[in-house]
Amino acid sequence: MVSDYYTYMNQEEVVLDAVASLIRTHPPTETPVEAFFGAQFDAGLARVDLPVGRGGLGLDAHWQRLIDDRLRAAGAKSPVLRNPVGVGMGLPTLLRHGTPEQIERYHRPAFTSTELWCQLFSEPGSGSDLAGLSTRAVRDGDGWRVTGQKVWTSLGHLAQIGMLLARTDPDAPKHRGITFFLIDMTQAAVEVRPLRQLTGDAEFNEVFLTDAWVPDSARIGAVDDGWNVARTTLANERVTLSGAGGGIPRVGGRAVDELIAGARSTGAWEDPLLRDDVVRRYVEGEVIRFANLRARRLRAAGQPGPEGSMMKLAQALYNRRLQRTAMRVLGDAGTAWDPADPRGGDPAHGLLRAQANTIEGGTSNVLRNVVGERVLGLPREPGPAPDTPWSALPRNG
Amino acid sequence: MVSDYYTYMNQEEVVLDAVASLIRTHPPTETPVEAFFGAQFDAGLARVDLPVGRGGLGLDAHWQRLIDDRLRAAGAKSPVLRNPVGVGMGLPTLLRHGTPEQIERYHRPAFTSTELWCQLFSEPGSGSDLAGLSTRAVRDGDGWRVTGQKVWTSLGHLAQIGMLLARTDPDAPKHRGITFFLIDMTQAAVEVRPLRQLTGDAEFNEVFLTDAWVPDSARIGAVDDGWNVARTTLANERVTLSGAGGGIPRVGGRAVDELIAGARSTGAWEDPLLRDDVVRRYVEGEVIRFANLRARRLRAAGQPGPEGSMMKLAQALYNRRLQRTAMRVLGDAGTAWDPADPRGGDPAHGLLRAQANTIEGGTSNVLRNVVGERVLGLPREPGPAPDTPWSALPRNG
Amino acid sequence: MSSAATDADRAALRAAVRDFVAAGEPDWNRAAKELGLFGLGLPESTGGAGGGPLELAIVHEEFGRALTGGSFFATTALAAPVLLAAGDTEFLPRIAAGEVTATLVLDAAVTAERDAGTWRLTGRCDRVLSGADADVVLVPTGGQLFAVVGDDISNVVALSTLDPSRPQARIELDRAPARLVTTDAGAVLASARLHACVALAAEQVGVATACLDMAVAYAKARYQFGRVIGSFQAVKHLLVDLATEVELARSAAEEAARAATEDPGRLPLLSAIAQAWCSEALVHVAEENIQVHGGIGVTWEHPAHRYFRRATWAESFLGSPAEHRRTIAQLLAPQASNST
Amino acid sequence: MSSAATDADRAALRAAVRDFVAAGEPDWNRAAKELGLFGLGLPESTGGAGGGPLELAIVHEEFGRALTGGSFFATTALAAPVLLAAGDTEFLPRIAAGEVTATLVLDAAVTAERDAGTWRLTGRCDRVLSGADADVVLVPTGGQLFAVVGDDISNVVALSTLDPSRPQARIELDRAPARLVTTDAGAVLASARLHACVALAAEQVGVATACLDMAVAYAKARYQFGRVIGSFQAVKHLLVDLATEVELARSAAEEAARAATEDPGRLPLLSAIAQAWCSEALVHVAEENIQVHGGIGVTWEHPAHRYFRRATWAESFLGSPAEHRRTIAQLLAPQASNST
Repeated sequence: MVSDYYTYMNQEEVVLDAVASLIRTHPPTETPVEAFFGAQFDAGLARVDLPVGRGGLGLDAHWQRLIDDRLRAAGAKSPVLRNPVGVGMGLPTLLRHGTPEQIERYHRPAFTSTELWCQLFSEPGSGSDLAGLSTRAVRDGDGWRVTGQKVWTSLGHLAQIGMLLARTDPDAPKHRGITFFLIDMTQAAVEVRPLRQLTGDAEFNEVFLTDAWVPDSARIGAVDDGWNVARTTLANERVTLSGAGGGIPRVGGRAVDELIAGARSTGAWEDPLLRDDVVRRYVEGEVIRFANLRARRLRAAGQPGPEGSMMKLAQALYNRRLQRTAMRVLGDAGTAWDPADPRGGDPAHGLLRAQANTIEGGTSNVLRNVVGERVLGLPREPGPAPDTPWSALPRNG
Repeated sequence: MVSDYYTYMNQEEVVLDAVASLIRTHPPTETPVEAFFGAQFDAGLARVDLPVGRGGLGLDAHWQRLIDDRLRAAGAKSPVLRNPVGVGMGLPTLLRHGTPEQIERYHRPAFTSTELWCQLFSEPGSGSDLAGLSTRAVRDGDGWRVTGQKVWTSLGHLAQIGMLLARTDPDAPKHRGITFFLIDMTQAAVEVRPLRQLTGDAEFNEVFLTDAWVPDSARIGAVDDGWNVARTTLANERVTLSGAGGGIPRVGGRAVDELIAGARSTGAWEDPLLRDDVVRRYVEGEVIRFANLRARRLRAAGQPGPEGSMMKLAQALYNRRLQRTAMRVLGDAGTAWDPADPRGGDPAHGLLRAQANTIEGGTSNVLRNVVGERVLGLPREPGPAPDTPWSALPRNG
Repeated sequence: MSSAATDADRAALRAAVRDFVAAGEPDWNRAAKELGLFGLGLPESTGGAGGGPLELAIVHEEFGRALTGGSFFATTALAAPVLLAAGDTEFLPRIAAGEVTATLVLDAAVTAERDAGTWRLTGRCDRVLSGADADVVLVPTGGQLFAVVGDDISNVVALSTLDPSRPQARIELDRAPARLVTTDAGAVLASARLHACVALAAEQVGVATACLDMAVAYAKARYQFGRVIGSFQAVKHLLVDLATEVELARSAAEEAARAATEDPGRLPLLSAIAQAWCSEALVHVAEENIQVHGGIGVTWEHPAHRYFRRATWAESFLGSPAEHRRTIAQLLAPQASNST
Repeated sequence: MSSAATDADRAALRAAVRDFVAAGEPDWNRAAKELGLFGLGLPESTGGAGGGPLELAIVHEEFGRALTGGSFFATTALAAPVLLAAGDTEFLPRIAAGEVTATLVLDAAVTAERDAGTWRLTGRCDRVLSGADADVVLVPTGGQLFAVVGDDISNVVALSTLDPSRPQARIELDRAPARLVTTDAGAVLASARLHACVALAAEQVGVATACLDMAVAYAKARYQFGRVIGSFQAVKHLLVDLATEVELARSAAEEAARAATEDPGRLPLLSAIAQAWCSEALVHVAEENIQVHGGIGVTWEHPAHRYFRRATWAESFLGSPAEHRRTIAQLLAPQASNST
């Protein structure tokens, strides 16, 4: 016990010394951001549980939180915000499933955001059914040739590294013939096109792979074991989603407050039906917020709370209803506005964007299956036998 | 053409003469009702297309409508209201699938309501999945021994004849091992118990069959072909349902008018939210009524209109919402009333009874499958292979 | 087409319009003119075809289904009913001939003055449907209603719109010469508004039908998890509920159009019922059409969002469903208090 | 139990109450007394256990789950908060000891007169919860609040109720001797009402949880078409939506109970939010529980209808969800006009 305590004190001292030293040598607000991240990595403060020289100090993982808090307080930028897919989803995958050589190759550039990452999982033919993907990777010497189409790729146009899922054995069951690669996005065989959404914005890309090359050394995990690797990525997706633009707004708080203020200023608040509609949204938003608070309290106490999928389901539907209510409060004024008014189109944009909330990050129907099966323990639907070869499954042409 | 016209005129004369003669010899308002139906049958005016002596006159079937209209106008009672299951659902089945001897045996007593009929189709273990029924009939000499439990049997406590579906081949696929019988309800091996519903009323019965006897001569249709026979019964069920007590009220009209009058008398009409709730129900009721009118217009013009299952779906949900709105309009007063007030409990009763509207006569989910598959042409769900023996299907223990 | 048009006539009209629309004419005004649709609902005395609201509703429904643009809606659903109610003889023949398009201002802040025998209007009209395109703009002010010719408008600002196929404009008038159409604008506008509601309900039915058809077709074609998605109850049951709502919407719109022809006394009630129901049904089916499509449904290239935009515009254009229900309440039983 | 009760204390309380209730005691009042639950939420100075609203909410939730009857709700959720707010010292110790049950009249038409040093009440109280059973009835009249002992009530008519486990009565008073509890009835009742809302929300969560558990269990056990019905998306997705609503209801009720303990200033808002949400969630889950059960769910023998009856009673008892939303609107931003 006593020695544990001293070890603990010692670790804390080491950590705080390293942080202080980093801040002294590289004042966060004055150092270029990539240089700062590089210095942070080299000081062992990127992932403190990794060995010295690999971004860490070989200390307990929980110290990372203290490090991040201190650096943030000193004005340092967040690596995950600079390279959300790479740091938020890619690094947990790399560090868990990569070889030492791969970690050496990819960790530092991702952390410093000198290499931005993107994710090449979804395909037009397999949206909810991610594991049904069709992009093929075929052995070619000491690497693979990849052909197929990916979609909903955030940052695809900026990224150097793509986390790619490709089918390597079409005759295996669908989850068991997929391999995970890190592909060089800068090669000519990879074409990235912006994907315009219903709002007119292009937050995402389509990616066309035509005989693109990936060396076998960039394969993460075993051949045909990519679904297992991708689980780590997907488990970290929610964390990252909250950082990406256009996600579901925090419930309660600003959005509803603005709606109430708007309704008061236009007089809609004096209309009992519109007012009730607004208050319904207020109540829904607050109740979801309470459930999130409760979940946090329960987690802190080590008890199970409401499931994340359930909350995502509730929030996505809430936001669609909220935006619709906002449009109703405005009436005609929300559907036609002076082009000179820079915010005139905001309600229309919000309404349109919200329609995607119940699709992105798992459609509501898929989430209902997840919650129904995992939380309520209801049986899965009958479907093709689990050992059906992917090539024998009915699918989109 | 000319001879057709004369035949036509001749048939009309024959029909009108027979009707006039019946009314003369058996004044409907003065003749005991069973005696009148007997005379109607013997005059060939029960089913005019059947041969003379069998309840008909060997004329075209469409004359029946004229006959019924004239008799109704003269004050005659309706045979279907006296014996709804027997006349409304049983006779169409008997006349289509029965042997001449069976028709001779059962037609007249059913028509005159000297023998009341009931239906023994539903079972506790197979509600929506009628064809999954478990009641067994086993050969025993020149007849069958029947054991099992039936439920939701209207008039079971009064009926002499039961239309029974029983499983005769458990190893055949579920639709192909069922046989249709007419069973004597008065035997001791048939026990009828009233089934109390959530309202406290008992509109239906449970029927327990314990080694009950049915002669093979009372089998309708071929052995194991009972599902085919039952289709005729089920197709005529909707007609009968509208006559049975407790069904879905006619939409629009009185129920909503009363709700509006009630809301005005209590002052609830002055509450913008309650008023809007009531008007929503008014709009829904009217719109359903318009769709029924449109369906009738289209049918009259020989064109397809909204499907019956779709309208049943809409009406059942409408009535549940209507009763809930009525309860909201009353507030506290609907949940507690003076026992001396004979109508004080009506709103509560209406609310409770309406919950069954979306279950009886096909649950809403089963109707959605029917409409989705038959009207919209969507594919059926995968399930057990259609040739799976009934005995091999998972089912309620 | 006489008002005694048969079902067969109406079916032929529907087929003709649908075929024409399906041919993909980009200039909707020219298309409608070529088919003689501008005069379809106008009396023969004005050079129209003498068709009734039921015939015009067929055109609005088919145009809605195809999400057509152009000034046809503003001309036939807004302006023509006003001119008819006002007994106009000047503009209607030219509208019937398809030579002139027109619109009606719903939101005006305009004053009229008489100057040397000419009426002159000054002020501003907001969110005028087809306001930048219509040849004639009908402007209410006080109890009067005036017609202004497009050339006399001093300034037109095309607005940004949620639904680009329903262009709207702000119009500024600066002593613009105007023709007095009627001094009884209140009654004329109230009556014309009912007909506009009937036309909009028909259009909503067409848009909703297109959404439903699109969603059903996709549900039959799209595979996920080794199954056509329409075989999943979540999708199948949703589509059935939408189909039911659309079926009821069709009945409501048709009943209102029928009343416009056969029983105008019931039109205030029936047009409000149709609007209250059709607006909500259309928004619902347009939203869920996107959802059934999943990812592809939220892309710009897919048409689902264009129907969704139209649905949202239509929900508020002639009053919200709640406002129509308020009208219905008033018709069924006036409230004692002044509570809104 | 001190107000600093730990999570473990609360879990133990919940387990104790649940076990006791599961044992199926038919005399709920005796059961509650035996467990010392009447005094659970009362201060130690009155002989209570000094528990807070969070502890009392656990009992109401568990009692709701088991659909218990008796006068516990009227005594602890209606009468005790009033007596507490009024600073009573006479009745509370006897309530805490479980010797006396009490209720509060919400709908009174009563006058009070002073006669030879004794207050006497005359009039009629309608729909008094547990009015035929409670030993003490609290009656507001004007700005005052009185206590009448059951024996002094001249006439009690037990009403027919949708929910037989929530008995109600009409009480007639004819110069009944009464004890003055407070002359500041307005403030006392307003504060007590907030606590009643918290208690009712907790009960609603318990009833809703029971419905959900029942529906889920049936969906796992019942076969139709060769499949467990919970494997059909129509049933599965419905149950997920209900589970979500109940989860949010639980959070809302808990947040309100927490505010009652820790932040009473927020109680008016949070108790109204909890009522607005929990009432609708419970009615929804109680209705759909019947539907998931199909035919068996509409029989008298199956308990589903008893939960449905309780749900419907609870939806209106302390004000409809719409009324609670009106309260919320007023708290967020008062309306300018007097529109209701």
